[in-house]
Amino acid sequence: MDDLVLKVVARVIIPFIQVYGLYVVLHGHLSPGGGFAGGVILAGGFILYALAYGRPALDSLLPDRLAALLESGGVLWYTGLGLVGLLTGSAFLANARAGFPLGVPGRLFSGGIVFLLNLGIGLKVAATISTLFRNLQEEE
Amino acid sequence: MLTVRSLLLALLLLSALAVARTRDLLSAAVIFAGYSLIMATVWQQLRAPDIALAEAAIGAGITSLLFIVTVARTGRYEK
Amino acid sequence: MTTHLVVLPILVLLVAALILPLVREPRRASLIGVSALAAAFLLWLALAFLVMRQGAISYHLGGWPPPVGIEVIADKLAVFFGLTVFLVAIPTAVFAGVDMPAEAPEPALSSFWTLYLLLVLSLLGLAQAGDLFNMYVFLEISSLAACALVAVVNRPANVEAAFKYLLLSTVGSGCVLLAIALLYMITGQLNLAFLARELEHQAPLYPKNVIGAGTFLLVGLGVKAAIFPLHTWLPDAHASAPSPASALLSGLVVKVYVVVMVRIVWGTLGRAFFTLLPFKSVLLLLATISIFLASILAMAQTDLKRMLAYSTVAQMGYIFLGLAAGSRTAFAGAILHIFNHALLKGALFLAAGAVIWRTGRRRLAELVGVGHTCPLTLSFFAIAALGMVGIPGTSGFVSKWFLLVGMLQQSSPLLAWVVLISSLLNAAYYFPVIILGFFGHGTDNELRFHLDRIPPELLLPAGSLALVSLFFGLWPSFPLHLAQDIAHDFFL
Amino acid sequence: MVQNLEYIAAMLLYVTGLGIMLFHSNLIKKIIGMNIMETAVFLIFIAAGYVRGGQPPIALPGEPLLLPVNPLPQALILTGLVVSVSITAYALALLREIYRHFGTLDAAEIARRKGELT
Repeated sequence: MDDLVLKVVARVIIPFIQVYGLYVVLHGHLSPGGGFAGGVILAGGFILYALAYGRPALDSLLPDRLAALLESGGVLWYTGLGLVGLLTGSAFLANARAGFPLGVPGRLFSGGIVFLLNLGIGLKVAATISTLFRNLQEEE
Repeated sequence: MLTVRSLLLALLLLSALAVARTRDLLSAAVIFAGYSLIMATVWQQLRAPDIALAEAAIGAGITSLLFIVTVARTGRYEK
Repeated sequence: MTTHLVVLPILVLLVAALILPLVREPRRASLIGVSALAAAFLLWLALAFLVMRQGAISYHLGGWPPPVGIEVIADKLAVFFGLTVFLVAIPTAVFAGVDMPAEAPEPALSSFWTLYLLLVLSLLGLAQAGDLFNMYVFLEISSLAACALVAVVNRPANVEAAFKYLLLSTVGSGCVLLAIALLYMITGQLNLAFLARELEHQAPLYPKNVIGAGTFLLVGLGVKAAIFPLHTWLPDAHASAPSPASALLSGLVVKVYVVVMVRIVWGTLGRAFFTLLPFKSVLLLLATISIFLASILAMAQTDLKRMLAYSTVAQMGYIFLGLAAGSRTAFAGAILHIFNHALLKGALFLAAGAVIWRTGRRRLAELVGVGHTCPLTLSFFAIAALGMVGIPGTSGFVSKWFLLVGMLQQSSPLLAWVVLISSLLNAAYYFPVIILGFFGHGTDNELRFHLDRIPPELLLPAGSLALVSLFFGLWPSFPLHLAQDIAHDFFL
Repeated sequence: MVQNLEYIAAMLLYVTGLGIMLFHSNLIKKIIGMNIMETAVFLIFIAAGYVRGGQPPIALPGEPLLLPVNPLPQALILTGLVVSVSITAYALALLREIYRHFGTLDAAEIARRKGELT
């Protein structure tokens, strides 16, 4: 895996992939996509990085421990946000009823809880898919 | 409109059959990636952009990649 | 605040399951696992108390009412199955804390606990799901977690069995999803209560959709619940899995699909469904074949856990037989048998696991005389085995008695004979193990009688399950009344 | 008729996927077949929620949705897609271990070697 063309192309493309992935994650409540699709695109960027620059490069960028933390943390974040609704006397995963500001429809910071939920899911999915790829590709 | 849809569905079927026919697992994985891409277009035609995006990222991207990585480690041809 | 009890047990388990991958130390992981289960159990007891006093509770996620929102329900069926889950899962977790380090390498251990809690929470979720959407999600979680538990030990037999299980149960989920699609097509609803209401008008107009949905539902859930032609994955998976996982899979996982079937078919699809297709007759036929075939195959086994796995297929047959027999008494008997068989099979697998832990042997021929080395464990095994056969005084007798009475009320003596003869078959494979275990002369000369040198963490769970099942055999009123109430709510 | 087109295609795909699962002994092929089967089910579901001439179920400010297609099946299928990718990934991880233990991915060959093991 020591291909100059691949490396150069990857260096140009990866930032675009990551920005697009983040865009899809953050605009989940406004346009098609959301935490899951965006997370997969983000992970795609990581995987391309690993393919072009080798596994050790990815390992130093996203260590196993960090990936595990993100995987658990993403869903814990989701559950925690859901619990806010429960604690404020509404229901689990309540949105406006739990006091989350809904904002102006169509703006980035709107939709209350949905925006935050997507963020957690996006991080979790990106970490999980990268881990999946790493486990499958692992050298013996 | 109708022709586009029937064409896409026919392509879908053709690629599924091609996966069944080929004995080369690597090309089966690649054809499957194409299958997913056509599927994503079909989702778009059925006004399901969320699924289209997910299918393109997952089916054509990640799943095929995982298949190829596995094929690379386990042998390319079906007996 | 009290209504939040409906979702709290699942949330407690979910949070614990997510924290566990971050815990490196195996002893601490097992401690977290057991205490999360205990906390969830206490919450579930409070919920059960509430439901018994004021009837079913419906909870709307996010405050959105159905049909748009996700509905979680706690009715008697959910409470009943949830109690069964905890009664089996907690002793098994204690057992696993000591047994798993002996069976699995260190890195697999923390994932074991995550999977264990995920499996338990998916079982609760399936019992509580009020709409098909939710049900499908938990169905997939449960089958993935169950497959992963089989392969937590990386031996050739395990990996192969897990793969077969995964493939078949995915086909099963696909069939269930297809059934959901067919129902959705004609009703436009996914919430069970709304679907039932809508279906009353639509079913006569679109009989083909209903027939298709029923067939795919039977195949899909049949694969997962291991009914006759679709049971082939079960013996491999349940026999090769580590013992605590076997107890959970055999005791609880296959049964949750019966609960799902009761909720969808009896609770939702209703009378129109039974008039449109011969669901009950097909189920009766398959159940009868299941019982006989699996009993005969169990006799032919040479491996202890494989024998127990085949016995599970046979016992699932009883449950389906009771559901489909068309009598309310038999229906209650079948529901009760879910509870009884879960406890008994849990006790059997844990006792078998303890014996394997102590002696390292699992072939029946090598287990002759094992009662000299592990008398207490084998006694617990014997108590549970007697319950399986249905000896009066054990819990298995109560549920079989209700099955029998139900069949006779329905004036179908043929089915009653099925129950009676198959009980003899059960005896034919359980008794030799016990008799040879206590009175046979083993290959080694360890004839000196001494108490089991088995840590209490292994002995107590098996013992408590066996004794609890004995208790509910002698005083069955609590689970029995609950089962009769469920039969009253759901029987058609 | 227009909608039936999707149903017919989905049925054919379902059969093709099932055929690949049943008649190919290579395990990777079986997983691909499984995936095709699942997408066929998804296709039926989405086609059931499709409205002729409908719009995507996404509300934009200032533009009222006149005729949105039903979003409920789309949410369910998105979940199904997530599940199917996790199952595929897990199955492939299992395949790797199977290959390590048995040295082959041919179902018949694995059954033979398993017989030798016991």
